[in-house]
Formats: sequence, structure tokens, C-alpha cells
Amino acid sequence: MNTIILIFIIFLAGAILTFLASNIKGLLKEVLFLASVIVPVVMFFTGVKAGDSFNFHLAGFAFQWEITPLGYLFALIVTGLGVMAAIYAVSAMQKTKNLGLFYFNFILSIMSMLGILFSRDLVSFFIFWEIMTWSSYLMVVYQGKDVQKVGIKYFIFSAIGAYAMLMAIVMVYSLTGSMMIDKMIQSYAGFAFNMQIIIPILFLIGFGVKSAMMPLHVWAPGAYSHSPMAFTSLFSGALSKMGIYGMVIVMAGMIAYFPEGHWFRIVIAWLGGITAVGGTLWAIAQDDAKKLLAYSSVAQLGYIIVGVGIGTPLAMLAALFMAVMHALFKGTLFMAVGAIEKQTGTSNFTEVTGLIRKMPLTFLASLMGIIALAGIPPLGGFVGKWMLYESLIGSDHYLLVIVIFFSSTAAFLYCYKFLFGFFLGQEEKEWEHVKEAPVLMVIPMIILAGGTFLLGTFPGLVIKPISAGLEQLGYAATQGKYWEMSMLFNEWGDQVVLEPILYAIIAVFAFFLVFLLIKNHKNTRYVSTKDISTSGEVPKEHENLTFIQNFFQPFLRAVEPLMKRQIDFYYNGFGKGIEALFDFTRRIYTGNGQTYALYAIIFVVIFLLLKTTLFGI
Amino acid sequence: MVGSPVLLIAVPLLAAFVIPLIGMIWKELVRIVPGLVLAYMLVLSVTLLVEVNQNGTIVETIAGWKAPWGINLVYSNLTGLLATIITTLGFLVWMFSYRFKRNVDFEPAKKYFIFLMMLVAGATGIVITGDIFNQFVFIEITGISAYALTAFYTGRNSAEAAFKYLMMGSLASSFLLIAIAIIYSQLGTLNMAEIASKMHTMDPVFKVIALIFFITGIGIEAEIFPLNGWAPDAYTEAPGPIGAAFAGVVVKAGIYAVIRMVFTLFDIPAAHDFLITIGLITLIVAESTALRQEKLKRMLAYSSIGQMGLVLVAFGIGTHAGVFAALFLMLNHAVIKPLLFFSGSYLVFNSKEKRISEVNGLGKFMPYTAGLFALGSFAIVGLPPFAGFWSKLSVLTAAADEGLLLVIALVLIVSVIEIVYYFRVVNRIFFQEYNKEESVVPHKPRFNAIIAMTVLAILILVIGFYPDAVTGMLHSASSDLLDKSGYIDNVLQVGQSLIR
Amino acid sequence: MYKFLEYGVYGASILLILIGLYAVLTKKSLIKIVIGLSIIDGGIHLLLITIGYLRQGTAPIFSPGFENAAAKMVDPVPQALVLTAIVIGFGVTAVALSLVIRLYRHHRTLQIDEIKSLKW
Amino acid sequence: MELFLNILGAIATVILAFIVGMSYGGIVRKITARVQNRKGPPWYQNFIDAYKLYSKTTAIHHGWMHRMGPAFLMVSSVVTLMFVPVLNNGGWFENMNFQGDLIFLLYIMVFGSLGMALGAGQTGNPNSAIGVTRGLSQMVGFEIPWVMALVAMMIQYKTTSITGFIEVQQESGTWLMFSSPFAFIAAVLAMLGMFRYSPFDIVGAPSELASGPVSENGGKYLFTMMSSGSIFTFAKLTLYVDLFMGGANNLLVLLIKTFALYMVPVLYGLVSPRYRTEQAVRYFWGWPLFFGLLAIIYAVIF
Repeated sequence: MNTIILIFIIFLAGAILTFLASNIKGLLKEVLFLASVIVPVVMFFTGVKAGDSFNFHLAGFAFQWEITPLGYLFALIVTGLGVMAAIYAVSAMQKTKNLGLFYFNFILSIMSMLGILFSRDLVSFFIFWEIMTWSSYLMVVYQGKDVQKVGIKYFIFSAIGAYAMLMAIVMVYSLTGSMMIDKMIQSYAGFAFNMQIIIPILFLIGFGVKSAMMPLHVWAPGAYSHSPMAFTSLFSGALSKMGIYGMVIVMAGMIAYFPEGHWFRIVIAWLGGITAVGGTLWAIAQDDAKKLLAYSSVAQLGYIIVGVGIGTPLAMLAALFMAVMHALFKGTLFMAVGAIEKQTGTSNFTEVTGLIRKMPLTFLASLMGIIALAGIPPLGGFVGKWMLYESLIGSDHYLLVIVIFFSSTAAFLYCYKFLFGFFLGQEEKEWEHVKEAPVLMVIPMIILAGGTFLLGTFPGLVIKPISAGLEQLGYAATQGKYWEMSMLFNEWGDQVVLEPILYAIIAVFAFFLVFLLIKNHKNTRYVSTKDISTSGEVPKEHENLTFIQNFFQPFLRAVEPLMKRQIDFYYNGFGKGIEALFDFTRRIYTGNGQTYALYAIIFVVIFLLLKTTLFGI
Repeated sequence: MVGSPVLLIAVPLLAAFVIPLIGMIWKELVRIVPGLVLAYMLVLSVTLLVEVNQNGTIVETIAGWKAPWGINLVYSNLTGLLATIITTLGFLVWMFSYRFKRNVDFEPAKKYFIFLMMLVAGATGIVITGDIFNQFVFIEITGISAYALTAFYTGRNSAEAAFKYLMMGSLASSFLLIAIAIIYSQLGTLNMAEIASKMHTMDPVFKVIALIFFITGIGIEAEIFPLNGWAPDAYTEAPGPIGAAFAGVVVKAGIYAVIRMVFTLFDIPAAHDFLITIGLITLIVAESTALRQEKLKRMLAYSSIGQMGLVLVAFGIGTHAGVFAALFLMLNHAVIKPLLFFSGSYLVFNSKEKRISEVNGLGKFMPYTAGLFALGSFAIVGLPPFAGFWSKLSVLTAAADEGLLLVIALVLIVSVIEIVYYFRVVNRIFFQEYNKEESVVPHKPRFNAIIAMTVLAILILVIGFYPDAVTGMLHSASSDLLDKSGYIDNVLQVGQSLIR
Repeated sequence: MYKFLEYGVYGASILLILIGLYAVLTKKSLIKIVIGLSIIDGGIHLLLITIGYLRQGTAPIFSPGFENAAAKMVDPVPQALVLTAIVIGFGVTAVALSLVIRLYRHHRTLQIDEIKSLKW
Repeated sequence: MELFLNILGAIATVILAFIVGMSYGGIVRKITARVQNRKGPPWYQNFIDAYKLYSKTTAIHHGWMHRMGPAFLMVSSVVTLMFVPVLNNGGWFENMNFQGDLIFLLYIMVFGSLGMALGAGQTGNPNSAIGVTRGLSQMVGFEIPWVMALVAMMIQYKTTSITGFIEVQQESGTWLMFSSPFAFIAAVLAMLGMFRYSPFDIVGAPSELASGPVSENGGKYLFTMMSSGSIFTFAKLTLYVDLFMGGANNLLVLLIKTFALYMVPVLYGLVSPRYRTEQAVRYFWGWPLFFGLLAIIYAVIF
């Protein structure tokens, strides 16, 4: 049996079995859940390689599933993060109700993401896309918070995106008579000019929604923060990357052949830039860690969109590298928030402080994640940012450099807020009982955080699959080896110029740490955070002096004009207008039988009068 | 050979008259016999469909009078498919409504099943008859039993709904009769095949007038906007399973009548565009109205109307792909909407007002029913991998082939609205807290109802995962509809030997 | 004269239909609406029968010795149709009246514009 | 052996930077005092202070982040220094220059203050956190014109490395502050914020915030911070000299140039009152931003 189809069958069967077993006491459901995530992933790593395919016909459409290099790269993100999130979820979701639904949708999400990546025809692409949408939707509403607003908003936007994509798909089908992605890309150059414009736009709307591109991002903060954190790490880390995957295909496969393609590129890149800035500013304003990370995800995806939009080989490389990195560090951070929420019951900065000594491992993972997110060397986030700047400067998008730089500098603000809000500040009696998260939650976090470190030091590990993917996209013809495009990497990719820098950093750090600690280390004692010098007064036990309310108020005051109106406001207004309109139109059905009879008569009379225009007689 | 097509009409009609008599023997027989009859019809229609698939169309003459003089029944791929859908749904409705309400007495049950039998007989008749006046009669039979079933519950507003339905229904029959009169006066025949073969000789003005009256008349049954004012009321006030029967049986028959007129009888090409236009208007108005509904069944009713609009759009495309898509939509709608009505009527079982806001948190107490409702919602809005997706996809591809981009865009925009209102309900059921004061008291579905719903759910999944299970049938049915001369030949060759 | 009468009958049937429509669309009483529906029916029946009418025609019966009479026969089909339609109309009217009784019991009124509990 | 020499060179550079930075600090104190009509401390007062701090025994700490904070700060300044060519043509320290190191510098320069901010955060002193938020906000402000200036330079001279800029200046013989004046103006205006003299000294406002982030630190911690600050000052000044003023061929030239440049923020600070945070941020998004844009336009056109 073909391994590809076997993977999907195991996922599906595993999902159903786990769902059925969810009411049985004991560990059966956990075991089934982990097995149905891990077994196919293991099969994916051992049983398949790029180039494997599986073909069949259904409902008159040819289906082709094939593992392409680009798909393989994204599949690495999905499977890696998926397994980590699954392990995390088992521990994190204990004692929650309706576990079956959670596990079911979790497995289906992973399955559908892999399906999207393996699909070489648009029908199965769309099918998996929609399965992904509804399974993630069920996760968003899973906790029952704000379902009618947040959940519906997520689904409306997803549906708008999916249907825009569906429209493009059927247009392609009518133009080429085939549903194959390859065929679409091949024949794109021959389409009529208006089709050449409309089809990519429709596709980009579809992918832009999933990758939270401005102005289609409004669902993201709510959806990310309302789904269980075990899933959000996957949601933000992997699921949003499906939009990026699609965008990469569209930008490289279609826009590259479009005569006026650079306008597309500029628009997409600027949308990405605006997304990055907007996401960052709103993230700074948040008091809830989930919301903060959600907006930060929007901003990070903005960087990636910029890279994809620019579309030079180096920019693509940067975008794909940042996609991998984002999966790693955002997975870590969402998991950390989940751990904190599980241990303390809240994810609000204003409520919980000073966890550093209670949850040191979580802090360590968060610290790594934040450093990677901020793009500070030596962790992996920097490599991606660096390549992005290089490519932007190299392709003459100077203003975008400023925009991106502004966004990533402002990102330091929320990065600090995240670490400070949870872990630093004064330690309170209220949180004295808090313990480190269960070991199964900590391990995935640490592994993912370690991944950011690994990729920061050895970016070549992931540059190789990325360049294989880029070759598939047709970049090979013009460019040499991809890691040479950027000066960071030598031929092997894994011995980089970064290394001496890294050693220098570590050496200096170690030297001064020793310098600080060496003398009478033993006599230095720890004093609590209550024992501080505030004008000579020592705060009492119940006094919490932590400064966290209105943390960045001065800054927000400075950028106030930029943040006056959220785009959400207009969407809500539009939605309300539509509902009011429909409330009006439904009054057509007056409830009076005579009116209905009158309608019938009017119907007849109108058509009798208009018969010449309507029927040509 | 289990029987001939005429039995599909005769047996249920006979049963309708026999039911009161056998009720005197043993009261439970009143509930059992309809099931047996419907099961027989189901088996018969399926066997006939298989046979038709192999040997070609069956044309049955009644009482020895051959076409074009006598009445004849045409059991082709298309009509057979629709008849099978109708009988299947009839059977499932019976199974579901077997002691739907525990306290229903013998008397009401008797009436209920009599009218159900008549409804199914009438709808089957509409589909398989080959004579327009006969079709009119069947429409009336269906109509009268539908009025009666709508008014089934006393003490509610059901009489009001039934009266509106009746008003519109008799107007419809008047229009139909006028159209029949025009056609008969011009062509001198009532046989569909002969009308079709002579249509080109008819004065175009009369032709168009006749078509308009026909469409108006049948449009009232087929729930075309603005002729569908009765429909939401009737769906809301009729018993739950009857709502399912309306959506799955009556409307399907009405749509069949419309398309038979447009595709076979009348040779007016512009009628296709006309179908697209009214279909789109129906779709948009109905779905936008559904968005703001407060009652569950009313929402389902508007959704049903909208789906019928989409079916008309697909038929209006007029190509093989379009007809295929339309038939696929009809099939899916006949599978999904009854499931929604079945599960929905159990969700609001104990409620007086049947408001959507009352279903909050019911998923916890009746997970199976609620889950099936969710499945139905997922399927009807066209999410893969459920049944509705394939039909939606085929509609869109068919429209794209003809370059109807505006149609595609509108259909997709409306689909978003559809998603919104369905998911609002699903959210309420599963993800909002049960509120003792507002929510309904949960009601456990009966065993037979569970079976009926499960069958539909399995059908949804089967079609969703393996659409090829039905596409072959649908393809032959759509070729059958488009093969006008084949239809004429099939019917008339039986009468060739006589006189002429 | 005959010609005039024949058209006159057509005219009369259409007039009947319009009268019925007028009743259905404007009269508020349920009973009057039902009457209006019946009038429409009557008009249509008249229309149908007129279509089959043949001046100086004979009854559509084949009998020995009159095999060639087919040309002079009145068309029998409309008559059959009208008979059927009358029966149906009768049934519908019966159902309608029973519903009117139910409505009256429920709402204590026969005004159609006051019976609007189902709307929108 | 080469590596050993490199490390030796690096240490020498750091010591040089320490001495120069400390002396500059002392001189600034003196100048400030004279302007304010005081006598002021001697120019070597900073060394005395440093020695005093160094000899103090540390008795308490607030946890590990707190203890590592100064080390983070030091990493930032020392690594920055290592990337900035102190003297033209290599001289006695081959620094770790590479194509694109300017972008690297932008990031490594904030590394320290973030690490330090974490340390300050763990102390639990509200003044520290307030100071940190102000500092970060202000940083977002001045980084924009600064980056605009750099980008303009990158556009104009097609290089992203500091040695590249030095080479450009050596080849053409003119300083870049003359050939791209707008970029220089924007960069200098951004420098005002970078050095945190008045009017941009709200971060560590001594009387209001008890020195902000550095409160709760004493002894060796404060010593490390102080020396880090001195090194960082020197590194930044050298960077500006390298970028805009043609670098320096020997130490004397370097000292003159850096001192001249250093007087800009110092003297500007002496005559200006303190800005509030949002005023500071808005200030940087006013004229400096405008000059930055001008610089980019200038660079694109020429």
C-alpha cells in the first residue's frame, strides 16, 4: 500500500478512534491520540521522500498527491510542531471536558495540513483547506468563550478566503480543463490579461486570510487567543504557514510570469509591511499574553509576507527561513503561556507577576523564544531578519526596510513586556504555591526553544531543504546555490561566519559573569523582591509595587494617531449594516396571505409585460 | 420484476384509503402498514431504476389507452432517480415519525399517515407522469395532503400557515389550469411528449404566456421567490418530519415539473437565463432572510428555499454539467435537509416558541442528535469532506465553464451568509452554556428516529467521501433530461401503431 | 351572433377570473377569499369548456352508423378535465373552509390582516 | 597564535575604550559643572568612582536574572566594539568585520539593554521597570531616523559593512558627512537620543526614578554597568567617526574626532530641558525623520 494514503488513513482512523475512546476512563485516549499523531509522522519521516506520489480519480476529477520539496519543507514544520504540540496537549488538556472533540480536531488539523502540502491538484487542495478551516474553527470555539463573535468572525473570514480561492479554482478549471496545480502554473502565461489579474488576486485573498495579512487579519487575535494554547501553538506556528505556502506558490508560479508582476509584488510586500507594523503596535497595547502573542504572530507573518512578496531568491529564502523559525519560537511561547495559564489560572500580565523562581524552565524557554522573536543574535530569529534586510536592500525596497525595522524595534517593547509581566517584577504571596509546569509540558517547550538555538548557530540545517523547495519553484535557472546568496553561510551551510560571533558573545558573557560572581559568592544572599530601596521604605507584604498597568502608555500616546481606529471597527460596522439590511429585506414576508397572493399576481403581470425583453418574443 | 411504475402511485393511494379500515382491526396497524407500503415502494423504485439503467426508459400506459391519447407514465433515469429519492425520504419520514410524539392518539395518527401516503403518492405521480393534466391532478393531491399535514397540530398557528399555503396553492392550480387550457387550445393534446414534438408549431406569444403561467403555477410549489411566502410558515408549523418531507419530497417534485417544462416541453432558449435570474433572486433573498431568523425551523425553511434557488440556477446553466450539478444539489439537499429537520425538531422538541436562542448548550445533553445537526450544517454549507461540497463544486465548475463569473461570485457570497447562520446555531448548541431558564428541556430521540437520522448521516458521509457512488446515476439522469428527442420517441413510439 | 357569443364566453370566463382575483386580493374576510378562489376556479372551468366547444357539435360518442361523426363531435377532453378540476376545487374548498373554522376558533376573527402571527 | 593575538588585541581595544570612555565621562561632568557655574569634579573623578564601586562587597541579590543583567550589558558594548574598526587599515586589531555587519550591529546594540532590562525587572523595583519602558520607547523613537540614515548610506554606496564605508571615504577623499549631509544630520539627531543626555534623559532621571534601571544595583554590578557604558560610548562614537568622518588613521585623530562628535549631544543637552517620553518619541519622528527621508531621496536620486 502506498505510504502517503496510509498516513492519511491512520490519521483519520486515529481521529475517529480517539473520539470514540474519549469517554473511556484511563489513559487509552491519550495513548491513542499520541499514537495517531506520532505513527503517521514517523511514517512520514521514514517511509516517504520527495517525489513519492499517489493518484486516483473521484467525482470526475483527477487527484494527485505528491511530496514536493517545498511541501516537504512545510511538512517538516507541521509534523515537528505537531508532535511537540501533541505531547504538550496530552498534559495541558488534562481534566478538560469534551476531550474527544479536542483530540479529533487536533489530529484532523495535522492531517489536513499535510494534505494541503501533498496535494498537487486544486480539488484536494481545497478539500484539505476546508477541513483545516473547520477543524481549527472547532478549536477556536472549543472553550466556549465569545463563540458568536470570535468564532464566527474566524469562520466568516476563512470562508471568504476559501471561496475566493474556490472561485479562482473553478476559473482555472474552466480555462485549462484541468485541476492540476502544475498545469495551472504552466498555462498561466497564456491566460487572458484580466484572468491573469483576477486569478492571483483571488488566490491571494484566500491565502492572505490564513496568513493574517492586513486587512484580512482581524480574525487572528481573537482566534489565536481563544483556542486552547496547546492548539494555538500549532495554529500560529503551522496552520498560518499554509497561507504562506500558498502565497509562495502563487507568487513564484504565477506572478513571476505576469507582465506587470512587480506591482503585485509591491502591493503584497507593502501589505506585509503594514501588517508587521500594525500587529506590533497592537501587540504592545495588549495586557493579555495570548492577545499579545496573537498580534505578534500577525506581525511576524507580516515579515514573512514581505519576503514572499518581494520574491527575489534571497527574500524567498528569508521568508521560508523565518517561517520555520516562527513555528519554533511562537510554538514555544504559546506553550509557555499555556503552562502559565494552567498553573496560575490566568494569562493576564496585570494579575500574575514574579514567576521566574517558580517556573524557571518555562522562563528559560520563553527567554529563548523571545530572543529569537526579537531577532537578536545569536538565536535563529536574527538569521531570518538579516536575510530579509539584505534582500530588501538588494532589491531596492528601501522604505520597506525602514518599516520592517521600525516594526522589529518596536517588537522589543512587547517582548520585554511578555517576560517582565509574567516572570519578573515583585513576587507575590498569591502566587507562592505556583509550581513548575508538568514535565510533559516543559519538554516540548525546551525542545522547540533548543531548536531556535540550533538553527541560529547552524542555519544550514534548514537552508538545504529550503533551497530544494526553491529549486522546485524555478529559482534554480538563474541562481547558484542558495546559501551563497547570503554572506552568512559558506558552502556547507552549517559552518557559518556567525560562529566566531557566537563564541565571542559567549566568552564575553562568561567572563563578566564570572567577574561579577567570583568574589564572596557564598556570602551574597538572596533577598526577596520586597526588600528594595524605594525611597528608603520597604513595601509591606500585601503591597504590590510591580509596574505593569499601562506599561507602555507613553509610547502608545506617541503612536496614538496610528492606532485610532482598528480596521475591525469598519468590518463590524459593515456586518451590522448587512444584518440591518437583511432585517429589512425579510419584511418582504409580511405574514399576510393576501400580500403573498399579490406577489404572485405581480410576478405574472411583470413577466407578461416584459415577455418581449425577457424571451425575445 | 417487482411491479410496474403504476404501482408506485396506486399502492400508496390504495393504502391511504385502506388505513382507516385496517385501523379497526388493530390500531397499531395504522402505523405499521404505511411503513410496509413505503418500504415496498422503495424496493420497487430502486429495482425499476436499476432496470431502467440497463434496458432504457419504461413507458407505461394506463388502461390500454396508448400515448398520446391515454395517460402514460414515464420511468426514465431522471424520473426514476427522483422517484427513488421521494420514496426513500417517504420511508425515512415514516420511520422517523413512527410515534414521533408519544402521546399522539390513534385518530391523529391515522390522519397523519393517510396524508403522508397521499403526499408521497402525489409527489411520485408528479415526477413519473407523462401527461400535464395528470401532473396537475397530482400536484393537487400533493397540495391538499400538504395543507392538511401543515394544519396537523391543533392549538398552534398551524391553521394560519395551512391557510396561506392553501391560498397560494389554489392560485397555483388556477395558473396551471390556465396554462393547460392555452396549450390544449393551441396544440390539442395533453401528452408531454406530443406537446414537446408539436411545440414549434405554436404561436410564440401563446407559448410564452403559457410558459409564464406554468412557471408561476409550479413556482409556487417549487418555492420560487416571490411566490414562496407560504413556505416558511408551512415548514415552521408542520410537524418536524413533515418539514423534512416538504423539503425532500414536495419541493423536489415541484422543481422537476419546472425543469420538465423548460427543458422538454418548451423550446424557448431564453427560459434558461430566466431560470438563472429567478434562481439567483430566490437564493439571495432567501438566504439573507434566513440570516436574521429567530426560529430554528423557519431558518431551515429559508435555507431550503435558498437551496432550491441554487438548483434553479444550476438548471438554468443548461449544459450537461449544469444539469448534473443541479441534480446533485437536489440529491444532497434531499439527504441533508431532512437530517437537519429531523435533528432540529428534536432539539426544540420541548419548546413552545422553537426559538434558536433556546438551543444553548444542548450538545451536552443530547450529543448524538446535536452532533448530527452539526454534521448536517457542515454538509449543507458545503464543507468538505461532506456531501454538500461536491454539489457546490460541480455547480461552480458548470457555471465557470459557461463563463458566468457573476453567478459564481454571488453564489459564493451567499454561501458565506449561509455559513454564518448555520454556525451560529451550531455554536449555540455546542459551545454555549446550558441555561436552565432559557434553554429547552432536552428530549431523548426515539430509537426509530435515531435510525432514520443515522441512515441520512451515513448517506452524507458516503457521498462526501465517495461521490462516485452517485455520480454515475446523476450523469445518466442528466443526459436523460437533456435528450429531448429521445424522450419524445420513447413515449410516442408506443402509440405509433395506433391509427396514424 | 354565434361568433359574438363564443367570444363573449371567453370574455365572461376571463371576467370571472378577474372578479375572483379581485376578491382574493382585496377582501379581508377569509370567507370572501375562499369564495374568490372558487370564482377563479369557476372562470377557469368555463374557459376550459369553451376551448372544447364546437358550434353545432354533437356529443362525443361513437355509435354504430356514425363513425364519421368525429369531425362534428365536441372535444371530450376538456369536459373530462373540467369534471376533474371541479372535484379538486371542491376538495380544496372543503379544506379551506375547515381551516377557516379552525382559524376563527383560534383567533376569533376572520380578518386576514389580523392573522399574522407567522411572519418575517 | 593568530587567534591569541586577536584576543590580545581585543582586550587591548576594550581597555582603551574603557579608559577613553571614562575620561570623556569625567570631562563631560566638568564641562557641565562649568556651564552651570560650579567648580565640578576633576576629570578623573569617574575612575575614582569606578574604583570605589569595584572595591565594594556585594551582599545581596534578587535572583539570577538580576545577577546576569550587567553581563548582558557588557556583551553588548564589547561585541559592538569588536565590530567597529577602531583605526583604519586594520591597525593593531583585526576586528570581526563582514559584509552586512551594520545590520548585525543594530541588533547587537539593543541586546545588552534588553538583557539589562531583564535584570532590572527581577529586582521588583518599580522605578527600574518604569525606566526600562521609557528607555525602550525612546529607543523605538531614535532608531528610525538612525536606520533611515544608514539605509540612505547603504543605497548611496552599495555596501552594508563599516569597512566598506571607510574604503569609500578613502577612495574619494571626502568625508561622508559632506557627500551625504542629510544622512549625517539624521544620524546625529538620532545620536542625541542614543547618548541619553538631556533632553532625552528621562530614562534614568536621577531625582525622579532613583536612576531608573540601575537602581537596586551597587558595587560590582554598578561598576560593570558604568564601564560598559563608557565602552559603549566609545564604540558608538567610533562607529560614527568611521561612517561619517572618514575614520581615523591614528589614535590622536580618533580622539579628536570622537571628542568633537561627543560634544554635540553634551552641549545640546546642557541647554535643553527634559522631554517627556512621548515628546521624545515624537521629536524623533519629526525633524530627524524628515531628514532621514531627505537622505533616502537624496541617495536614490544621486
